[in-house]
Amino acid sequence: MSETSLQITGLSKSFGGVQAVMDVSFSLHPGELLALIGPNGAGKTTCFNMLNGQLKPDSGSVMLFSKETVGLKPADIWRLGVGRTFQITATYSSMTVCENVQMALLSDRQQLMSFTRRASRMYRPEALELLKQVGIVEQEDRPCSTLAYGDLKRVELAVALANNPRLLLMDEPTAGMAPKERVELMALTADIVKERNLSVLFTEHDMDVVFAHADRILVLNRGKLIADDTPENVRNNPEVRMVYLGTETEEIAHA
Amino acid sequence: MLNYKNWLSGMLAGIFTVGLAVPAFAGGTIKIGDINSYKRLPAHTIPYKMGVELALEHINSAGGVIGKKLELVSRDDNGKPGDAVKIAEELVSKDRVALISGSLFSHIGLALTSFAGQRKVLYVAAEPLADALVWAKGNRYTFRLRPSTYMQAGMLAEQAAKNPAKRWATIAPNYAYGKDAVAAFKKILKSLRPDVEFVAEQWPALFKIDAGAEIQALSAANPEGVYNVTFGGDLAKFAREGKLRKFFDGKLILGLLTGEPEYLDPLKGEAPEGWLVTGYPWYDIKTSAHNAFRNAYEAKYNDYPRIGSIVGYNTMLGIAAAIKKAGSTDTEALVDAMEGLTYDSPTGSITYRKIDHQSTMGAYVGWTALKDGKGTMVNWTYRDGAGYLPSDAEVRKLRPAN
Amino acid sequence: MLEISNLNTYYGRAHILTDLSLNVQRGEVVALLGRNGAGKSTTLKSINGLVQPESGSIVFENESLNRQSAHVVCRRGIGYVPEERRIFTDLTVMENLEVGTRPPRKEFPVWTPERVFEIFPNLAEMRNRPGGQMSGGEQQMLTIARTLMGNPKLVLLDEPSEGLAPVIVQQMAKTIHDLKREGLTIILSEQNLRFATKLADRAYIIEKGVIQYEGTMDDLAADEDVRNAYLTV
Amino acid sequence: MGFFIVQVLTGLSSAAAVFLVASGLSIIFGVTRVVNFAHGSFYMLGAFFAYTFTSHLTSVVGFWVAMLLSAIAVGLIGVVVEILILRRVYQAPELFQLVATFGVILVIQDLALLVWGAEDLLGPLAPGLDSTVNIFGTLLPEYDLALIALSLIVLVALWFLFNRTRWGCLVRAATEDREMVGALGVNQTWLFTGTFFLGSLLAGLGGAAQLPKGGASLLMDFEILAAIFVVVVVGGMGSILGAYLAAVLIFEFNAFGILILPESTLVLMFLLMAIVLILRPWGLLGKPEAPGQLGQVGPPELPYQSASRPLRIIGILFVCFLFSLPAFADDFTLVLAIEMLIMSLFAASLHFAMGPGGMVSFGHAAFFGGGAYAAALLVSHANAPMEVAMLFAPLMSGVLALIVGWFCVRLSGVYLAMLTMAFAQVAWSIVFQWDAATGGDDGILGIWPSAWASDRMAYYYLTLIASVGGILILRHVLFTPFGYAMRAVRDSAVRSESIGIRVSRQKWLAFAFSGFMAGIAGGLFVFSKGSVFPDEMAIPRSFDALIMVLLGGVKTLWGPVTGASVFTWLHDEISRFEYWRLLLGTLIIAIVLAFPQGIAGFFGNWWHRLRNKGI
Repeated sequence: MSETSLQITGLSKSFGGVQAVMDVSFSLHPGELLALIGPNGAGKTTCFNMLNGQLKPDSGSVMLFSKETVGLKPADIWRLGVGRTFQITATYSSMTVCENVQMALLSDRQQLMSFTRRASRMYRPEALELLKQVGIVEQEDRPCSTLAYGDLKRVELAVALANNPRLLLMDEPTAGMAPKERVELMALTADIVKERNLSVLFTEHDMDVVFAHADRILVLNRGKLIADDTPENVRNNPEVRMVYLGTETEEIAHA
Repeated sequence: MLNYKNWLSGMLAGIFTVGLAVPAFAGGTIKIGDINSYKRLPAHTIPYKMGVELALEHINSAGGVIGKKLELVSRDDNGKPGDAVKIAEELVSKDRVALISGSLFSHIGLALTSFAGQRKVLYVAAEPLADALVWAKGNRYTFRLRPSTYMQAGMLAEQAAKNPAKRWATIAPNYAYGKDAVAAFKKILKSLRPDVEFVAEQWPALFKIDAGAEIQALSAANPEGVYNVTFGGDLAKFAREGKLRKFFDGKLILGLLTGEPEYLDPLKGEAPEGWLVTGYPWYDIKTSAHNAFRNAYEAKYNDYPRIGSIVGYNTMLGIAAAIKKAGSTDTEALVDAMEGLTYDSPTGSITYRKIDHQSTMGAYVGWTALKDGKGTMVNWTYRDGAGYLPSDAEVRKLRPAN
Repeated sequence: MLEISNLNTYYGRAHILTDLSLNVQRGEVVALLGRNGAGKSTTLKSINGLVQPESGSIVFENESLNRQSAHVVCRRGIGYVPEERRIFTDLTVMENLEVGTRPPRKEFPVWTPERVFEIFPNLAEMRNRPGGQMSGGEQQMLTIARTLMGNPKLVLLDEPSEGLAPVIVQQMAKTIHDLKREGLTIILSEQNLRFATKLADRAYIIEKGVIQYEGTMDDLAADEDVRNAYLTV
Repeated sequence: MGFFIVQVLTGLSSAAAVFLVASGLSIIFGVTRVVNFAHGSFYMLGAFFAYTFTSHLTSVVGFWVAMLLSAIAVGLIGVVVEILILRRVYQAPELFQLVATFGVILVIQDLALLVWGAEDLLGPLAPGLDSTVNIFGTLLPEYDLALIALSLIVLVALWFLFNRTRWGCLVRAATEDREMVGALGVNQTWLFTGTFFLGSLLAGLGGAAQLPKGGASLLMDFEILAAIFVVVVVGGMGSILGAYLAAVLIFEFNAFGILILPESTLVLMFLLMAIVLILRPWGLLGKPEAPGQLGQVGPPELPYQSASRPLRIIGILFVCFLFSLPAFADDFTLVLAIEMLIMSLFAASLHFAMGPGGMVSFGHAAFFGGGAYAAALLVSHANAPMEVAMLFAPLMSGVLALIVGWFCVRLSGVYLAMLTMAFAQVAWSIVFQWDAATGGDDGILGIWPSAWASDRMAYYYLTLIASVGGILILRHVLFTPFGYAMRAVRDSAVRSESIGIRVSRQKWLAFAFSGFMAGIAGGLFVFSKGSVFPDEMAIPRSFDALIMVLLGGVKTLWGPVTGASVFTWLHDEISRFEYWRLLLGTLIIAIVLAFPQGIAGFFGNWWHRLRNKGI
């Protein structure tokens, strides 16, 4: 097996007696786009939150670039090179687009305790460069609170890329976007992955996006991993079809 | 009793009634700055102000002092010492008052004491009881009329010492006044009766007494005598719970200030019986001077005097006497005049001692009883304040050199 | 049944809907298509009174709904199923239905919990489960069920397929289809053209707060240019 | 044995009235999100009404009818307040409503004085329950048992109301999502009014029920406030059973605590609260608050911009005006100006934490008073000169804020606010009751400025430079990376964590910095007054700061300064009138209704519109 970015072994988590994630193991390699799919409530977001340190697993191990991260705080895991985007966009609504990215840069350069210079003037060129990469540089000075949803997703991507991560965790990166934007954003992500040799783990409900971009697909159901395979094999997996993909035979005729 | 009959007209009039009567600096008057907690504790301060106004009426109708009328500029301190200091500044610098007087709460009195010393303004403290006001924190510019905590505690301790009770318990609100009152009592009683022991001390939070629990705690110590410093709502709860739980039976209960109408009257038919208290039996004082005061007060207000009324009245008499003696309103002259000033009042002759600026106004000590469904004091005697102050040598130690 | 003309809605200083007009006939399913941020949700909220339009008129069954608050609109017979589901998480399934319950209307079928459970059989199995302990799909079902308890004449469905697993989306389509057969009139806000195509009779396409296209679903299916311009990949 | 049982029962009965009042507060907050400071006033009114009614209805039945009538009367007053005032400001930024409730407190205080007079009113003993029962040789008043029964009846009735009736179901739903309840056809306006009626009714019932244990007095409103807030928070916001458990826990703790440590009253309650919240941050039976429930509604805040040229010029001109003030102002104007400047800095320091920091503090007076006490203690015990003491003041309040903040920043929203209040009360209790060190209520006196600053004009300049400097520093910090990180944490904690910002530490340091700056104000204050008293740490002082910030507008940097100046000035002007509380309260309510964004917020919007029109 080649070098792994991420090696998960036996990850489990329960909330008040409900087993949200049960003995999940998988791995992720550099340059790979790995999709994590499954019905709502299958444990995808719980999984994500354990990888990024927001939740502490009950048991199991998360090896990030050969380093155990269980027990580390999100801020520490971020410093190991993990960028994250959220299912519901999490940006700073009282700041401009550019300032959102500058925040990540300020954190990366350990300038958060600085009391002297004005934050809005620090690392601005680098921030603009990142915004250019994700294609919204022309909106640099707009308040984030006035941005369209799709553009917010791009801001999140730029923020996530600010510390040169080696792994991106993207929770439903295209949720709430129009079909056209979805494709554009995923194409952009795929380009960046290739260019920087990143790994990406993402969850998604849009099967067009998943099957178009994922190199490999994991399927979670009721906390358990039921498939870890190529898109083609997953598409034909009967269990996956039953619990998640559904069958085209139930198609309702247009009345 | 409700006084809603005319509350609407009262409200409208009240909102737009300015506390100060004449804004301009009239040549023919001497202004006295009055600061008190008229909103925080109106039950005490309103009778005080009524006494003050009665005195001013008497003084002015007799031709004023040194040819001028006395005029009161009255302000509410909101019960906050910081506000009181600000108002004092305003009265002195804006209203050009000759001196300031008033206040009820000890801490506000102390704040004004400090202000008076710093700004060199005469401050005649009427009611605050804190001993520090004339001793530890005393200064050249501050005088106090009412007998202090130490003096009144001494009056009760003197009586307690004559009683066979040996096991004593105390209950006092947990703050400076309560602590002072208990410390003074313990010290004086111990010196008079070395054989007494203090078996319990309870310190309920001020105005947050959990009376049932406190009574239980006290009775667990099984005392023979109880020295009680609670007042206001705390006293009402304490008296009621104690009576219900038969805690007072067979014990000697002392009540500091409990005999003052402000505290005794709200208890109505449930006023404690047989407590030894300090207070003000206005209904029973038969001297001609007091009769004149009482009659005038009742005629003017259609109400009977409270302790605040007599303190207010005596405060203004003293101020008038001082101005007369000084012959001017110059602060230094006034201070010199106040030192050792002796004047007659409805409660007898009063002297502002030169050594510590405490007046010798006394208090009435007696036993509580129920009469016509109301608490009264019986078998009382007037104790002149002069007899309950420490020796001059001790005072010199207590009071910083000026 | 519903006639909207020249609606203008603002959020603060931002002009969200511009001169928007649309109408719905009784028994129809009308799709409101457009991408995120186009103004679909705002249109629905303007109808049901959660957002107050600046100008324009909304007439429902020949009565004006202008400047009415949400509860009045609901009482007139317009039910609303929000995009974010907004289940009462502390309340059980039955209690969620209780909150939605309104008195029955003449000439319209009366919804009871039992009838609702016929349409959503898996809800029946979790009557006493708090809303917070249900999966996203179950919550989406409960939101619709809750709105049905108000015996609406017209239902505003805001992106019912959003964020759901494909298999659940299929179930959802079937459910909406059943509701339509029950005689319910529906405005369906959607981005998922495939989903809308299965269900709707007519469609409006909205872009930047302006209606860009209006036509039957069949017309839309035939009009590749429009689909390419506003909807497709 | 008897002693033990009676002590337990006494604790239960003491808990009863407080539980009734607290449950009302909890219900009102749960549904309307209004932190009702006037709840204590409703409790007080309950007692006064009950006094009046029981004096007419003296039979056994009449007594209980009077209790009920009092509760209903207070409930109706609550309805009037809700309809006339609160209903109009639900849309305002959250917490703003509490300014209105503060106005209501002032109005009710004066009206009660007008109607019932100044004297404490002793309640009657409950007819038929005016004796005692003998429990293993120890006597317990019968009415104590009645109170225990009443509290249990109300507890069960409320449970039934909320869990078994449609109305209760709607209220619980509205607690979670009021807008959605409206969209489902429920007229939330009346649901809110109904809730306010119920909550006020319970406050009134509590006030009425305690009448036979004590009476009615004009001081009752503030006296119960801290206790009911503690009960609600310890029990868990919105949990009725939690409130009951908390009330019982606190009063049993007190009943037995005073046997062991008689002097620990006051501190005990707040200590218990702090312990509970450290172990269970959302109270005994509470649920975690959804993020952004407090201080995060209303239109989104705009990104910070450097002041535009006209604003800059106005600012410079204003500072020039302040510098030239002594040339034409009289002595007292300077005294007032000193106070306005100090309060502006105090309010600005609170704004730093609650606006950009998103941490609302109900106990900011702890740091103001803490600074004042630090300076005063250093002067009185170590004879330090003013200059040293003034530097020491912010350092000590900074340290105090570090300690308090360490516990508080793990919470958010109203829990954080309540915990800060609890710590402030602990600090206040220590200062108030530990008179050996602090002089207790008698305060610390004679803290006057050094000779060079003792002249009023000199002290004015000292205050001017320190306050304006402090406010400009606070403003500057907002523009630095530290200030940005603080705002980032407020805007989105998860995003901040995932870009490496240490959320708790950032909040902690921001909180401490805010306390540090409040300490400067406290140091200036003590030397301007010459003395310091526990009042400077007490709840009303914290409320003052909160009112100043909200009155000015929490979303702008100049809101707190405007609010502090207006409030201080108004207070001084109006307190010349005899019924000034009525007048001030009415005026505050009028301002709230006229400027729901705060005064500075209102003029800020107005300025914005003017600029956008190109004028």
